[in-house]
Amino acid sequence: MSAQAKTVRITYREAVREAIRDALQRDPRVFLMGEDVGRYGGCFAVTKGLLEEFGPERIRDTPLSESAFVGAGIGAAMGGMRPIVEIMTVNFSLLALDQIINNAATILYMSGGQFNIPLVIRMTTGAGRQLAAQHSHSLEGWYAHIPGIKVVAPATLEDARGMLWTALEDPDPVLIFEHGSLYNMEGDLAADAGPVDIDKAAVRRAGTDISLITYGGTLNNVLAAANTLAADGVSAEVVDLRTLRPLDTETILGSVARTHRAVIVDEGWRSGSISAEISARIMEGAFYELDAPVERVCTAEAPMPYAKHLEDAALPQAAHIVGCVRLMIGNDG
Amino acid sequence: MSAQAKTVRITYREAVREAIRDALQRDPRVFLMGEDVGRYGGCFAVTKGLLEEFGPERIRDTPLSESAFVGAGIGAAMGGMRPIVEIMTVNFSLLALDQIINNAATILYMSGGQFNIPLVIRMTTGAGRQLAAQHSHSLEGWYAHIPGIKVVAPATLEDARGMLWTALEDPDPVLIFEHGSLYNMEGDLAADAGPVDIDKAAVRRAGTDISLITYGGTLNNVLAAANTLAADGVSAEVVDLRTLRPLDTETILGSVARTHRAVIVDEGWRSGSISAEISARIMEGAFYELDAPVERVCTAEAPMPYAKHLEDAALPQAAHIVGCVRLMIGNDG
Amino acid sequence: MTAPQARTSDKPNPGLEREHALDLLRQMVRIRRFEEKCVELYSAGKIRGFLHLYIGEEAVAVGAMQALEPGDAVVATYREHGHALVRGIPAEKIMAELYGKQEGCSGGRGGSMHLFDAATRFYGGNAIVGGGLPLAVGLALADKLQQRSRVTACFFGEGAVAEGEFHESMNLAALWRLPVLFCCENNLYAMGTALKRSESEVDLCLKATSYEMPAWPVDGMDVALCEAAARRAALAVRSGEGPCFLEFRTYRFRAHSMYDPQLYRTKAEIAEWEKRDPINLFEARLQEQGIISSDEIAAIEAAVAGEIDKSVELAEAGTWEPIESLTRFVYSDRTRP
Amino acid sequence: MTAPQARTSDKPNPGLEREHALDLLRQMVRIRRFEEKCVELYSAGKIRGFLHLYIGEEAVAVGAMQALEPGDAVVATYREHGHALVRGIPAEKIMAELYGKQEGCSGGRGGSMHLFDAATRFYGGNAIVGGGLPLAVGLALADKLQQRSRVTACFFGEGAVAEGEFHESMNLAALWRLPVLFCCENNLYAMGTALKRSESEVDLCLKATSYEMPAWPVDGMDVALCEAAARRAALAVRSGEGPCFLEFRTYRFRAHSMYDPQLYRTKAEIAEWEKRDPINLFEARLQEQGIISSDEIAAIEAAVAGEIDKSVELAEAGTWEPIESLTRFVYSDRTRP
Ligand SMILES: Cc1ncc(C[n+]2csc(CCOP(=O)(O)OP(=O)(O)O)c2C)c(N)n1
Ligand SMILES: Cc1ncc(C[n+]2csc(CCOP(=O)(O)OP(=O)(O)O)c2C)c(N)n1
Ligand SMILES: [Mg+2]
Ligand SMILES: [Mg+2]
Repeated sequence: MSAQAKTVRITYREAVREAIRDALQRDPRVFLMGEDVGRYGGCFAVTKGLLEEFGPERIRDTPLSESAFVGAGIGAAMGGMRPIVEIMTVNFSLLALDQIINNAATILYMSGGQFNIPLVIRMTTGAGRQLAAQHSHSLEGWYAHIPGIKVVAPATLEDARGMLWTALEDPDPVLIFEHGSLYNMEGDLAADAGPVDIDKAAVRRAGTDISLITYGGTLNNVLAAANTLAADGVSAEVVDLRTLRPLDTETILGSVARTHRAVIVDEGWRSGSISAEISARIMEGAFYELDAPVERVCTAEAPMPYAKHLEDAALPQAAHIVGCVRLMIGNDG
Repeated sequence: MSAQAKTVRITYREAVREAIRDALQRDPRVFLMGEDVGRYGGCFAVTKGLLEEFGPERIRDTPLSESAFVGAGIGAAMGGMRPIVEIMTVNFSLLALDQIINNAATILYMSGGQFNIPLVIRMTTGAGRQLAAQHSHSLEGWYAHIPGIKVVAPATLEDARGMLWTALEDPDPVLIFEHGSLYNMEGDLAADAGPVDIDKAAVRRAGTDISLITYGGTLNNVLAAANTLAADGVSAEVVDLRTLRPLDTETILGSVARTHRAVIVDEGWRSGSISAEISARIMEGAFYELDAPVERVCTAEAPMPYAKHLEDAALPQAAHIVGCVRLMIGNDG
Repeated sequence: MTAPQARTSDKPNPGLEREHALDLLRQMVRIRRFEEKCVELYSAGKIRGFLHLYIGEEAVAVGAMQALEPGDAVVATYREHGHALVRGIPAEKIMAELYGKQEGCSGGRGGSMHLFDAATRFYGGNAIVGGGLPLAVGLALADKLQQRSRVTACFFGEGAVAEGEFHESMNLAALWRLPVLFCCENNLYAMGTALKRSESEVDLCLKATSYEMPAWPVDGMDVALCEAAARRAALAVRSGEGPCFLEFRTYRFRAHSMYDPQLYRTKAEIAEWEKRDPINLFEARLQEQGIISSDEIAAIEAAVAGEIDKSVELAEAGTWEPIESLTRFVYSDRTRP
Repeated sequence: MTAPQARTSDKPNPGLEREHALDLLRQMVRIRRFEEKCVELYSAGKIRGFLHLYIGEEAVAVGAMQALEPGDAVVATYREHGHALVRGIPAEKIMAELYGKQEGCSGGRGGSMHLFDAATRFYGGNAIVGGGLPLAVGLALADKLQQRSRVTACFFGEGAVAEGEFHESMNLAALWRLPVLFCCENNLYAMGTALKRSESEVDLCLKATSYEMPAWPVDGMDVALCEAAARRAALAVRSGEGPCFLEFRTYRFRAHSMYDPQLYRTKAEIAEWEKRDPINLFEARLQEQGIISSDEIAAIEAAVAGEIDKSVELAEAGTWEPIESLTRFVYSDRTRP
């Protein structure tokens, strides 16, 4: 891509849609299946227009049967297709968890390598829109516990546009988590944007004083916090994990080796979130590099409340991140 | 309990059965419901004889409908009963996860404190019996991510006998994970053994050189490792977490403050297991106490293989723990 | 809320009948106006999150709830303002909830999809399609085990019928003969998915039959028929004959939620159903039969408008829960039983 | 394995008929003796984990599989040795799998509950009750989307009917008219739970009807009837008419698994069913009709014994996967498509 490469103005929603359209055009084995992806146009309008373009065989509205249609995606993948299964939101994916964990994640292994499952599952994740306890889960980090699946979280337009392609070329199940608050994010994207790797974390902002490690829906808050900190003279490096399983430990440790301090920002509930895993890996791999203990800024350990002021208080805001960093830098002995 | 208190010889299986029998006798609101708890006598023979003693209204065999009968347990708890729901094994609990996370864990909060759910869910967990990938999950640490539920893992006869009572007296949902390899464990138990707290971790062996932190099915391996280490002159303290949510951070940090080193042993897959959370908490709460980075001995990150030598290799064995500690002590600069 | 005693239709009491008819109308109007107010308040940013309106379906909740006693239980979905109002949760507590105020029936924690009320045994407000059914089974099981002759009414959309939890719950309730009144609100669409695109067999009563559960379809636009069917079914349920399944055939006049451009159905189809507006139909019938006058209708409207204005006023005056109590009720206060 | 071409029963070919009958018998005997050997090996500690025997149910797998072509797919449960054998996975690869040797059909990773074989499109061996049904729906969907006239045969016990996944899968297959042959092995018990204690309606075909899916019951102890029913159903499925549901009425002669004291049923009940042993019944019929002699039966037994002994020998001689490859196939080798 040359420096003068053309760009287009695009939203995250459109980037995802373009990625799906592309996949459908490129490979006749690809089809999209999920609740209201067709006639309704997608519950977040992501798949609007695709039914008209590709027809009901390839844009399949499913009944409210999460377990069956996710399992059907697994079967179809084994049968030679390249399904993209959309689970409307992560909250409903719990109904399909048996299929994901006991089938998608295990069959390659259990079959001694005979049957791989080239399946992509997309779902919306996250809170921030006053949808309350049953519609605000951030479980992508939790899913990352499961060997046999890969978990990615596109936080940028490039990744929204490019991760699907790579995921579809992966021989194994890939779960893509799109944060609901990102769909309206608008920006410039290279007109010829294509696949991106799904193996590596990215340093979104270079810095020297502290590593802020995050992914997905909280990246923008973290970048905002980094800007605020810069005004204070604190140079924060921002690492976007991009892939939650397998984790790119190298990039994480590399950043900590440069900055000697780290704060992990994660919309998951603190206890047992992926922020804990990252902290543990830094413990194991960069203990002697650390000038201060690694800290975490996560979501309050409560079901998500409806009231806006409470939801705001529960979620990791830029101000919380800044506050945490300031404490840490000040505390440094 | 006086020093001469009478003891009885008992297995873990019998201890669990006695606890259930006790609960049924004590409180008419208590009933047991699950697959094959009645006529079959429980798939691990835990509930054998209870149907004959208490009748089919209170020992309810359910159809293979994990989501419905777990949800029915939630409803019955709200309706004034004190249900003990048995999910045959943790592997099948995935089918009930929506009810556990979206209802059991949230309704008290969502209702502004109006409806609490005094429900106990018991299930067998763990590997080690060549049951392969779909029947060998260790997900109790994973469940511990969810606010609104409590998660306990009895590793001893006392706890097998006593945790149920306390759990039933808890106003909120408590999940009890019984490791399948423990049922045949035999030992002496006080004849008048009663309820035990479910809030605190226990130091099962005092030591000064290193803290070995574990719970449930791996406790015995850890104690064995501690014995081996003692022969080497390494004094290991063994902490049994007992309760995985809420975690008793105080006891963990207290132990680390004494020993300045820690290894966490967890049958969960390493990435995103509760061992990560414990490591992170030590990072946050005892960083300046540490003489070496905290290490983890966990299950290999793979679905569980059937072949015995592979399963053994995958699971955290005493030898792995000893090896890890030796490396750590040796490495100590 | 009024939860009248079971009336026997063969011994009509004209005074009671008239009063009851007016009450049915009043309840439907309360729901309609409440929902219309919600639209306004949503546009004004006072209500947030997802908002699902019950407009067009009023006859179902109003009719069905007549069969319930105060001690009975209700389990509903995210489209539950109507059920909550008829069941007797004060309008101002519902409105305050939609505002997120601590005076709300869920303390502002639940919002539109999670109305709860212990006083009327209203067990939510569930935003997981099908997620309430197992709860209803359990509530009924508790009643059966405690030998109480109570009914648990469980409302859900026809979209939920495709969920595994529907199947498991129907079977369990029938197998154990539990007092559940399954009220399926068949409004023909689950978001944008027409019933015929989600069920291979669209006769929903046939599903109940496959669990050996009595079932019948009901014209969900006729409040009197809804009431009659619910009474008949509730009587059987209450007397220990096991669960019943009612398929209320109805229609949602508005979008699925506030974000729905309704690409999946035609204006003509909506217009066709609007001719069967349950409020208009019932008003017209009452007027024809000389049971009610235009003045009385106006009086009902005025009273309802007053109630709703008042509810908005109180919601506006409501207070925010202090942020310090954010994690209260993750677990019970230890003083609980 | 033999997967004979569809025969038309109106044009009998006596030679082929006889050969086919002998083959049916041989297949049933293979399963029986294989399972008996497994019991022995389990006691000897050579086989570990859970072991579920198919003894008593042989006619179902043998009969049903006759309707399958080599390109068809099979999805089964943890009680799948029989299916694997009939489908054509060599006995020694199955036996090696039970030993946990890398020569096993799943490389020793799966064990008894997870037999897999790409060559015969055998998609497991699934240890989650109901867990295979959605996979079968998906395999059939892939065939339909790729315009292949293949069948996916999905075997499961009557206990699975209570699972939500059964319901969702039946509906999805029927709704989309997918080529799935649902083969329900109704052996009356799910572990210790009798069908009447798990289903409010025990007529399982009625469940299929509620999805508008053709369904019929089959005497699962009569291999000829099993074959005939499966052929009829598979023909419909293959020709694009959508899925079919077969309820094979059978009985498990042995315990659920190796740890089951069988408290839930009487010896008398078992003895009653053993009178209808599918192998004895078929042998007797063939002898009566003069199709087969005692010598031929003895020859079959001898050949089968030889095959099984050989399989044990090869399993014994098999090798252990090196521990270093423990995490291989958590993900695919990157060379894959
Ligand atoms: C398990 C689950 N899947 C998907 C959704 C998203 N969703 C919310 S409402 C709805 C449609 C439900 O339709 P129906 O049951 O007919 O009820 P209606 O909205 O028509 O009253 C969907 C798909 C959800 N809330 N829960
Ligand atoms: C989801 C799930 N729940 C419970 C079990 C434990 N279990 C294994 S087999 C079985 C009985 C199944 O009965 P059925 O479907 O009739 O098959 P059969 O064993 O009779 O062939 C049970 C309860 C399981 N494997 N999966
Ligand atoms: Mg609907
Ligand atoms: Mg069975």
